[in-house]
Amino acid sequence: MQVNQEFKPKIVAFCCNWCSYAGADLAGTNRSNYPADVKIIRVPCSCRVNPLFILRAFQRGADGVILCGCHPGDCHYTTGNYYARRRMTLLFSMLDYLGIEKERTRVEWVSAAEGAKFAATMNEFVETVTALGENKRLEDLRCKAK
Amino acid sequence: MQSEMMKRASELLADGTVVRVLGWKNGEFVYDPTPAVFDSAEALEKDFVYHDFCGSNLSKYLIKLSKLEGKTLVFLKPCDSYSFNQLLTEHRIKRENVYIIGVPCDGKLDPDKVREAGAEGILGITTDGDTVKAETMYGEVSVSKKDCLLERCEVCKSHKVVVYDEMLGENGEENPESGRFDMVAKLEAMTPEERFAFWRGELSRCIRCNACRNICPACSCEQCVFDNPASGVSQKAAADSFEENMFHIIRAFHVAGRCTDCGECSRVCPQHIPLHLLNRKFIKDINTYYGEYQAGAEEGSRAPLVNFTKEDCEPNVVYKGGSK
Amino acid sequence: MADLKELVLTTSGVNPLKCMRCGKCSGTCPSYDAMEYHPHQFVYMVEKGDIEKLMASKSIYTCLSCFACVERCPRDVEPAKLVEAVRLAVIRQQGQNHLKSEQIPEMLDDDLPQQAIVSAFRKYSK
Amino acid sequence: MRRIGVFVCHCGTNIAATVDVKTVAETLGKEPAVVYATDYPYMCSEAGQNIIKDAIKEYQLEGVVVCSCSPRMHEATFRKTVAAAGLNPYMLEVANIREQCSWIHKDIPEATAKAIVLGRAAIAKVLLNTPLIAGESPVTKRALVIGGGIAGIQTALDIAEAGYPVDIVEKEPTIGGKMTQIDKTFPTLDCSSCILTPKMVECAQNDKITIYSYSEVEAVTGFVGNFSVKIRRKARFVDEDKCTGCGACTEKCPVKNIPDAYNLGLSNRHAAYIPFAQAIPNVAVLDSTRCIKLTKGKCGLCSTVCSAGAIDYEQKETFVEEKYGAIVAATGYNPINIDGYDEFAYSQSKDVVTSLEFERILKADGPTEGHLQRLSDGKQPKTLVFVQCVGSRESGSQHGCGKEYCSKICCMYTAKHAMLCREKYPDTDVYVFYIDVRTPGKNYDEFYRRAVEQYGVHYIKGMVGKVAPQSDGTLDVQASDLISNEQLHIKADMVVLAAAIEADKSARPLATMLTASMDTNDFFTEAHAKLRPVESPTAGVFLSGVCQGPKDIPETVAQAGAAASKVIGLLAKDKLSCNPCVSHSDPMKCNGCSSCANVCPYGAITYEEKDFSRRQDGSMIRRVAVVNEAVCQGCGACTVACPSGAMDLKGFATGQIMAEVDAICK
Repeated sequence: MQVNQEFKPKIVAFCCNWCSYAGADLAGTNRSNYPADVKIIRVPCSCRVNPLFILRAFQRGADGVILCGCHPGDCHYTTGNYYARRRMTLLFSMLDYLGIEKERTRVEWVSAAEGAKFAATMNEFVETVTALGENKRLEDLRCKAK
Repeated sequence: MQSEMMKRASELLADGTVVRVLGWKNGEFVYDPTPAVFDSAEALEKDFVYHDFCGSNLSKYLIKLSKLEGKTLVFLKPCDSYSFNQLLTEHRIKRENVYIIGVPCDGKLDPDKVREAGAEGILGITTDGDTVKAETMYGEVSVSKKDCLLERCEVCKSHKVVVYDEMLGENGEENPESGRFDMVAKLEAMTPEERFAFWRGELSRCIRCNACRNICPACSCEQCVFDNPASGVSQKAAADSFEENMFHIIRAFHVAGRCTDCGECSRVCPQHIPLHLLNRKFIKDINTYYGEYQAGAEEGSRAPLVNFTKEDCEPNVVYKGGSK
Repeated sequence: MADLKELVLTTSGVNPLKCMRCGKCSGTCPSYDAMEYHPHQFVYMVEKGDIEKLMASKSIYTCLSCFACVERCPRDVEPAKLVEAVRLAVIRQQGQNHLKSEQIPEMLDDDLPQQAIVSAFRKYSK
Repeated sequence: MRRIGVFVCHCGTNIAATVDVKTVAETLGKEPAVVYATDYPYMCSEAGQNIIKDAIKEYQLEGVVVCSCSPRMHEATFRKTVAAAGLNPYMLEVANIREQCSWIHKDIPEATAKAIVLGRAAIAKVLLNTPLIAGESPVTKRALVIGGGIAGIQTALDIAEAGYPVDIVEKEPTIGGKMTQIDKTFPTLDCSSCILTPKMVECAQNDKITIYSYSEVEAVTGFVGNFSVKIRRKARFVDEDKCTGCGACTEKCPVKNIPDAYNLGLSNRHAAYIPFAQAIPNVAVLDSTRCIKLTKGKCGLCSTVCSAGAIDYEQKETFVEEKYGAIVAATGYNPINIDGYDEFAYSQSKDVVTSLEFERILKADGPTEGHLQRLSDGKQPKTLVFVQCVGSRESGSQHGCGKEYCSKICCMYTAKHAMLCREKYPDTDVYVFYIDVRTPGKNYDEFYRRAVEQYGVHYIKGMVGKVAPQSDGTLDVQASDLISNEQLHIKADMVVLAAAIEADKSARPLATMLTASMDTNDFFTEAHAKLRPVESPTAGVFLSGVCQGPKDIPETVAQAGAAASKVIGLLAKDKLSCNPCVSHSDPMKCNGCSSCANVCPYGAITYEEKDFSRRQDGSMIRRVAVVNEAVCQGCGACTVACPSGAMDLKGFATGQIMAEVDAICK
């Protein structure tokens, strides 16, 4: 990476198929802009997201990871996001405990009707992560050398 | 205690209640006794030991032993009994194939601390109250037991054996005011930079010997994700700093809600990494966010990570005074 | 004049584009007949940028600032705040009496509440 | 390595205007596994699909990546395409470069670069895809309609007409809903009851239809084709089978001062009551909160006068459990509570009424027996003012109950009310204050113009600012006339407020039970706003009537029929193919610890003792998890709960997601 180049963070967004992925589609339908730094991975439910995936993303050089799911109570599979909520709470707390910037991880509940919220969330998250700069504490140094 | 245990074990072997006994025998040195299976009174007589270096948790071995034909007798200390219960909850042990004798425990010794207290070259020990008399190559040395306890025993959460068929001696009580989370709280109070430096300092010493995993009663998977090429995280050695972190985060996360805080990981770590601080962070968080929960306290309890309430806090609780 | 519109919009914090032109503000205004430009027109004229016309009109002084229009507007447009903003625009233009920070020390008076100084400074400076 | 083909869609200019599709195809064509890459204006068109089919054959493709619109849009289309060319339909991945790329970015190089990354992620995933075969599950040939208003009634009748049994659950003691309260219907002015009651009777008489009145849905489990529903039948303290609906109990009941919900509280009813004359079922109900016998243990008059012996003070609520193949939500609406609108003096004056209350006043079985009267003094009003958009199109927060949407029906019923007033009472002066008159619909604008031109209703563009009750009993209506640019004061005898309508309060908890999604206004979300308007995104759940969004009677009936036809289409199938993206457990790795079963919302995981004995190790029998693939819905909760990684999800396997992560982070 060149020094004077503007920092563009790599952001991975895990979106549940039924609410948040549809919300992201709606953001598209409404032409709500958010930075191209965000790349979405579709999962059936927020509860499919293993903490391993989040660590893997950081390992491979992501600067921020966000998980979006249905609002609690509205999960397509009834209870998936409740489990995701506990898992992510503990994982984030652990990352924070290890001194990794907690702002690099986030969970947001975005329904299929909340295209505007999806775009706003992504804008804000990208802004936060950009301000933090490159993720140095959790990146695999070997990947970095490439 | 050792002779009482041997006597009872011999009786149970003799009357056919059990066909084997899981206990300890001395290793190369008296201060590293290892778990051992005995199938006769003679074998017991020859090798069975129980003294204050017998810290290892025997529960994990019952996963395999309880699937063999005939009952196995096991001696469980309070710590071990929590692990046993947790394994029962997870259907890993066949309860009907195990005969448990509970043994009280007032703390086990940390060989390093005993050594530091002046007892080098230990050949044997006897404990009387707080006095540990060590017979060494250089003569007898007395040390104070409370100065030489394992970390987990200094902050012992419970002296109570929670599952047993019979008890030798008197059962103890739980100790909710153990102060076992004090160090976690101290770390939490640091700045992220300080915490990062602290953990780099600790985890960078990891040599990936896998002792923590192999000893852990919760890490008893048929195949560990780190040995499974399809898991995406399989590694034999940590090639960089990230992987050092990742191994320990994943390991702690895998046992979160199931870890009974038996402290075996820290006891066996050859690099003296305080691994229990990772597990206790999860236990502390679970207690704070989801209510007090002690894994293994009761058989059949639902672990916090396979449970929920609709009113659970949101993950941004971690940000505390942060964005929300 | 675009700058004036900008000034009115920033000082008022109002977005006239939210107006759906229902006229409830004018329906509710107790000072309606005394106003040359009625509240709903006021909002529309700000949107069009006719600020000078409004500044020249007596309307801005016949508004009672009763905030009935703000209270009842179904779209949270807050017309009364626009009226106030136009009044401010007039004050700022009159005699160019903008306060400058360097002028303040000599005007200070021990009995003057600090809040009054701050609010005056806000009101009469840009 | 697999042979992958990449197909980049222009979607006309939808994608091509922001993403350089040629570059995307070219770049992805250089990826190691890709043996063919191309672009085309419309991949979903027949010609586009043929390009894919031909390429599969010509290049012996083993996996296909289509870079196009959202997979929610065309994944199914392209699966069929690849299947037609002989490939397993699950050897396809869609990279979403429209909704999640071209439509949200403006900068062409940036959008192109992102499209390439998304394409690479899809390639990485498809390389790990495995051919999947969908299982089958049976369909229970019975439908449930929740809500017994015109929407529910029409849906049930249409489903029954096709020969399938259908149950209606209605929370009130009678079916019929809002339409029973309405006097006349626009734009033809025929009598509402006259067209509704025959349908109600038909429901009662049709042997395919079971009506659970005074009942609510308590719990829903299962999935499309196989729902299991628990219905709570509230105690009405009257035996439905014995009651003849003679009304003797309602006449003799000594408790008389209970606000009558049918008349919106404008008159009173007894504690024993039949909601209205044409109620279906025509069975009395005892109001358990007010009946003297039920609250204090005394009285018992109704029981003495009931010749059928139908009164049962001991009746308890009961539960019915039934299996259904499809569920239709038809929960309807209510006018919003407008007590907070102080400026319209609604709670201060009896002569300020809502439009639905005005319907009751106009209707023959209402509190005034159909005579246009003021509720304060019984006099016939001479000047009436109608105010439109009360609480509709309101984004402000002042009243706390306003709705941002247009309630859609108010313009037409207000024109109807104004017209009826002028027709029956030519000596009245009628004013309508409007913001916009919205009358799209067949014969609707003509109807409104008739009110103005033929009936002389004064339409004034402008909103009423204030209604002030005067000491002489009149109401001072202060409003602006935006066309003549003046403020008006009208001395009115009666003011009618067109209150916004909102989704019934029961809809939100029902949506949670059905796991159907809702919008922020508590209207059910449709599977596709344009193409699947009567289906919920949850398979097997359909939408009928206002629960999906404001609509009038003709639209409701049309949607009810459409929902019914979707239900019939579903019930006509004997088997449904299941989602093959389900969990499976590797017995070699499984600990049998039950973590997965603990988090499974469907109870799809059971355990069995499996023999792993090997000669060298001796006997080894372990408990391992087994997934019932017909029951598993593929959420993946178990995959993360599993400590050993034995559990994985087909189609969204750990390895596949990791590959996507790697491709994106590269």
